[in-house]
Amino acid sequence: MFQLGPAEWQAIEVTFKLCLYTTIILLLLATPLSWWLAQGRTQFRTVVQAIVALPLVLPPTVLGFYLLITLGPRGVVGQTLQDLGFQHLAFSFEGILIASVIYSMPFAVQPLTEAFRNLGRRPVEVASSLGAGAWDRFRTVIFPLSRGGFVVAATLTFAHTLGEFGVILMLGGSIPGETKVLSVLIYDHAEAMNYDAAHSLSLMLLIFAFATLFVVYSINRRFEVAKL
Amino acid sequence: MFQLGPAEWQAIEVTFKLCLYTTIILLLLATPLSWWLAQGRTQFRTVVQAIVALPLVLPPTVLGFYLLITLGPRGVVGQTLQDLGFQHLAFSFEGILIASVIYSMPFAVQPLTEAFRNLGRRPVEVASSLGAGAWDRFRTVIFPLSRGGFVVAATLTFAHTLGEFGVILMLGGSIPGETKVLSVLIYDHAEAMNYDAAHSLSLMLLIFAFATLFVVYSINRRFEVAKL
Amino acid sequence: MTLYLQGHLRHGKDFELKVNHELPLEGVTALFGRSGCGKTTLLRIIAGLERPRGAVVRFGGQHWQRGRQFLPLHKRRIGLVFQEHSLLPHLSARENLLYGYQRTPTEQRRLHPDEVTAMLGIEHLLDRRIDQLSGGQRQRFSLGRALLISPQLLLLDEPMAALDTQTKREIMPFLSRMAAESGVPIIMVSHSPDEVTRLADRVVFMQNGQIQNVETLREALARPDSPLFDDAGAASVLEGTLGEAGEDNARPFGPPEARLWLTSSAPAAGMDRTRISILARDVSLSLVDPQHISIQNHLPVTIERIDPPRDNRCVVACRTADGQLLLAEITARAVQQLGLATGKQVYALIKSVALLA
Amino acid sequence: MTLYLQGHLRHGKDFELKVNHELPLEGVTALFGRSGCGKTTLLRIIAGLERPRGAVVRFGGQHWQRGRQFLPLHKRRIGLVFQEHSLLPHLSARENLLYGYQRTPTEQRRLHPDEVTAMLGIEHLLDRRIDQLSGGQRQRFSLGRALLISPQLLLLDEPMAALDTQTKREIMPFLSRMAAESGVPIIMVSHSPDEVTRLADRVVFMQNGQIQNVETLREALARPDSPLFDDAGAASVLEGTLGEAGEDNARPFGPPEARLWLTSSAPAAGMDRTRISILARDVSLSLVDPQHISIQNHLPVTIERIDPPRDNRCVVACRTADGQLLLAEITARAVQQLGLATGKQVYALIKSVALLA
Amino acid sequence: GELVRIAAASDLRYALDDIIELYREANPAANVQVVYGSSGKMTTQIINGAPYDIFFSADIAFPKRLEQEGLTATPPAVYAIGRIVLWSNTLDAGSLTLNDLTSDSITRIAIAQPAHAPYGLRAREAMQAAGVWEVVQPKLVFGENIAHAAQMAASGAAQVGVIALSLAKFPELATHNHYLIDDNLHNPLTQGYVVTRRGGNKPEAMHFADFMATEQAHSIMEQYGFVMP
Ligand SMILES: Nc1ncnc2c1ncn2[C@@H]1O[C@H](COP(=O)(O)OP(=O)(O)OP(=O)(O)O)[C@@H](O)[C@H]1O
Ligand SMILES: Nc1ncnc2c1ncn2[C@@H]1O[C@H](COP(=O)(O)OP(=O)(O)OP(=O)(O)O)[C@@H](O)[C@H]1O
Ligand code: MOO
Ligand SMILES: [Mg+2]
Ligand SMILES: [Mg+2]
Repeated sequence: MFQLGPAEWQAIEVTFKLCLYTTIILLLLATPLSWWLAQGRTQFRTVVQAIVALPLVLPPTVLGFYLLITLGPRGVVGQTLQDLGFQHLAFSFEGILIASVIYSMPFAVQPLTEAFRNLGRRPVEVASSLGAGAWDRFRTVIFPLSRGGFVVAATLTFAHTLGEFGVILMLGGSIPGETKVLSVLIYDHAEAMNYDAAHSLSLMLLIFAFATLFVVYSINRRFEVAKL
Repeated sequence: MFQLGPAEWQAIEVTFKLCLYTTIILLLLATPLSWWLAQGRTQFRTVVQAIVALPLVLPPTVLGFYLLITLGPRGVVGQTLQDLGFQHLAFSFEGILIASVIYSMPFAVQPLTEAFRNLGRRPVEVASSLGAGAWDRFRTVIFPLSRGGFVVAATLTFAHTLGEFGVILMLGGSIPGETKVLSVLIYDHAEAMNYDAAHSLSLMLLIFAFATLFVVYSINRRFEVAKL
Repeated sequence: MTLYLQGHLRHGKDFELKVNHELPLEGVTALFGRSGCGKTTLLRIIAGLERPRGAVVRFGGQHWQRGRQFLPLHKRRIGLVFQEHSLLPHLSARENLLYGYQRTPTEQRRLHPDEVTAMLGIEHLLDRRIDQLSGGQRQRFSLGRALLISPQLLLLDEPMAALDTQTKREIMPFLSRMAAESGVPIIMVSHSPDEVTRLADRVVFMQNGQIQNVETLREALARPDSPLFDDAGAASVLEGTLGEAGEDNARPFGPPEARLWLTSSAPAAGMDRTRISILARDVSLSLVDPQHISIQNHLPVTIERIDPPRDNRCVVACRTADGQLLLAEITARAVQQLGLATGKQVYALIKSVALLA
Repeated sequence: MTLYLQGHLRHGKDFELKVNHELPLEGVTALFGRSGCGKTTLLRIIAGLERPRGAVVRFGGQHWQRGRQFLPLHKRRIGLVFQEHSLLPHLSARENLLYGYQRTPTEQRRLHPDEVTAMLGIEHLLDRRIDQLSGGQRQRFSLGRALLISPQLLLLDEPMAALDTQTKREIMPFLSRMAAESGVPIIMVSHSPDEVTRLADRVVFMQNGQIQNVETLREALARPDSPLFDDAGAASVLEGTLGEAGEDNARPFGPPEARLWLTSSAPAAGMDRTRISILARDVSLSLVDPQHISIQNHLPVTIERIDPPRDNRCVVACRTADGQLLLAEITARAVQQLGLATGKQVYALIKSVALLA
Repeated sequence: GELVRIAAASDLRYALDDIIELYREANPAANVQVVYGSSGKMTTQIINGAPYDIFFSADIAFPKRLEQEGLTATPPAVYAIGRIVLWSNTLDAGSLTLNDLTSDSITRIAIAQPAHAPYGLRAREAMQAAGVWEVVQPKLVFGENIAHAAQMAASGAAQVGVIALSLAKFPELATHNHYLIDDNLHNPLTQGYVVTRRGGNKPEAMHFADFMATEQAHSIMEQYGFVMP
């Protein structure tokens, strides 16, 4: 049986950090955005909604390529950063984190928007009448009532980032300990016909993902909202 | 300005067919599956739900690699097919279609399950009491009431397939007119430093996707369901 | 036509519904009982929305549920009005109204949208989205929608709870007529004694998940302790022929020896037998036939029974000259002062204005 | 304490609500009007759930809305019961009940869960999920939840529509007391004349989005054409002192020259002034003081006004010996036969059992 | 020592691994990492700031491009000449020739994408020169880089692959025969390398580049079928 070496552990750590941070950042960003999107159906909102969905459409390698061009030392963002005395973002963990956030944006925004739209105004009105302020209402009413949407958003985002490959390959360049994530490592093993390692890592990934999803869905199930 | 040549048109056609078929097949498969998943929260359903989400987790190239092994002439599926006198599925449109369906499965199933779960039993009971049979109820009540979920499922599936790269690269072999899709073509152009072509195609893709999404969301908005 | 119901069903650990009854169905059956006693649950079993194992539901000669056999709701032709607002949110008010109508074969249609909307006063609301309707308007659409499938049985769960008295008044005769003329039985949950008295032919009293008893309206009203009543107390129902109005607009009711005079809002003449209900508390008794008094109706009656006083009031059952039972509710003090006793001949004074058509 | 409301709001093209009223708030104010007249909308404006531009809402001395100034609902301390079921579906029955209570500062809490659940009869239901409650049970939780924030104003939109008479009877005195003792004004939408008569101190009549008029309960009851009534018709409210029960359990009410005898369910003695309401149709008139009749209460009165007949019935306004107004509803035929006219001295016969406490 | 990052074309996958192992033995303090990919992608990445110190390309055109961009510390230098072979998992490639590729029994042939992988480009040239291109073209499947093409053939999904000799010599693939394509049929696979501007500041990077020119390294390269300049 294949043994996890330091390269694998490094990749696991990078991957886990990347998925976790991406999910957290995306939920924080997507929640207000989705809320706003769900509040109405003006032309402008529809435009924003369509734009938010665009990262889905570009092939990940192409998205990675454009991000590379933008975040690298010759791109608008990268150059500006360098002029300010910072590092450009290509081939860095920060870079692939930004890429992951953009790349998985639709997976967080769309389910949340849909969940918020399904809420209706009544629960919020009820909570207001019972003395709950805005944040309290969000925490105790909006969030639990759209928890299904949050679970979908979080699992799709996490899993999508876990399986992210093209973007990271282009923008990250598989630098061990920094941008070399599990997906790249597995691919590398497979291409090197190092099948033992590829199979083992894939299996591990599947088992881990299955266990996580199973736990998440089981917990979600215990908080089922009553439907009349 | 870059002119679309026959290679581009071929890729556009293959891509469009692939996205369309994948979306249709997935909606047909995911609807009953999601309905079943939404009906309860038994342990078994939770397991199935977690399994359905797994294709998300594997890096697409890895997924493509395993599919290649499975669908190819030496794999279980490919060999069986050959024994039955058919072609194996590696490097064929049918192969990447199957791959796309598997790959995008979670994007169809999760939003639909969530939408169905949100329905509650009342609308179905009402429709029954008004003389609507099962199929009639689905068509006139369940479907329109979960239309938001269907829109999310369809757009995520379509777009995700549009942007699919790794799986197709591995399993498809970029055969022009058969398995060479836009994402692979754009990647090839970019790698060949044929930037003009890459930029133009990406831009086209973005504009097309934006227009489609805008239209879909606008239509969806016109069918907004009343919330009390 | 009867409805045979047998089965039992548990909700959680506190509630158990247990029935084994054959209910006569003609006309309007009121389901009456305290909050949480199982009325909605009973209707759901009849509709097939709850399917307790081993239950039997037979409507007329047709088994809707027995053993493995189960006719799904959409084939039962039941007009169902749910207790809570249940318009389909993706449809307009009109589409909701017509949803069932469109699914009713033309030859089965007895009611049509025009008459129903007119009766319910919702013609001007048809193009609204359902979130643009008030609570009572929504309730009327739910009722109209159920009526328009021209059902063979109507199950109404507090269908008029959100309606004002006037609107109810417009709807109730329609339901009455529907039950009487088209022969569509109605089972209706109602907490309003007024509604029950006006509409019901029969009352099913429920308590703790069981059917306590099934009584005709007349029996139910005659019981002084009937749960139907709040303060109105017992009432009697008299049957008789209603004559034409004279010059002072009073219309004779009943045979000459037990003649009453009705004035207002009396139903159209020409009906053979008319039913009137008289609250016991609207009936006074007098030893002599009093003169110079505004009470117009004085009937000679014989006291048949004097119930023991409850709360210092006695219900006195009297037999009229045409043999019907008339209840009077008077104070125990009056019983004593007037020396009333079984068999005594007295005059029952009924304020003509107290007669309900 | 008053509530000043000014503003207007359009719903679609058919409905416009327009108000400019200063409502007295002490006690219970009933909002009465036909379905769709704007009652719910009015409550929503008061609560701040609708925010029409330019509207002014002033509660006592505090401006809740004026120009840019707008106090959001959660700071208004309003106990709100929505017309339709509105329990939060992700919370248990108990959590729903306590949601607002937990957000009420301890020093502002006047009511506590134990008393409220006992009063509403929902103690045994606390651990349920809300889809395990019956319609009436849900309504009681909604009411309890609103009460438990110890509000400074209660807005109740048909809070008892799904409740049986008995349950209502248990709740109404509680609300009455709350309004009277804790000084929490209540504005309540109700379609039930019984509820209004029992609870309200004041009735706001609405029609087509406008406040038609605001009357005290007594004024509202005295109008023969009051929309409050279905068949009960007009009523009068008399005030007087209620004495101790004698040996036959009858209790004297009012001064000797206008003495009535009450029996059942009379309020506890010792109250200085008691209010009773007498339906006009429960009052008969007689030229002489009749003997040998079960009607116990005969008051000498003077006819002050005879309204023109409506539907062949006349309301006759009489002045009692202690100067209060008593309405009698009798047939036009009786008016004619007895030769009744203004100024005439007659006897009003009131069935003692007809007195409402 | 300081970390040296190497970007290398996919045909070097096994040869360079062996060389690095050797280098590490000789320099235990050395800290060398290598990333493989198609030469085109590596070039794009270096242009956009990739932190690679040395770039071993499959074709010298790419390092020259970097030199034009001013991103190099040393002039592009040839380090080996590559060869292409026919390789198959299912057939005896040793007895195949380019002309056999037209046979109906061969339905799928894997090559690297000629658009950006030099090995793919040379494969196409060879088939064109052999006059089989027109017939063979519809049977082609394209790998993203030459290692990917080799993998397609190794999976059996493509019966034949036109791959780098260096890959065919990898023990796992070497269990099958291969047919060496005549190098007159295509332009030479002149493989060039550069030390990038970034690597120019690192003595360790220069040290490794020097190591590539040693006998030891050459012998490994030759083992893998590379022709030394
Ligand atoms: N969004 C809307 N668009 C158009 N009309 C509306 C809208 N909301 C309410 N209405 C109309 O406004 C009127 C007032 O509604 P409201 O809910 O205040 O009535 P209500 O007096 O509470 O009636 P009910 O007793 O039936 O509950 C109704 O006629 C209703 O149809
Ligand atoms: N899922 C459930 N689990 C436990 N108890 C339930 C469930 N559903 C209903 N009940 C209980 O069953 C009883 C009967 O409910 P039902 O809805 O039939 O009452 P109801 O007579 O219609 O009352 P109401 O007049 O208040 O509508 C109630 O006491 C209710 O609390
Ligand atoms: O090694 Mo390459 O650049 O894939 O031909
Ligand atoms: Mg009920
Ligand atoms: Mg309302």
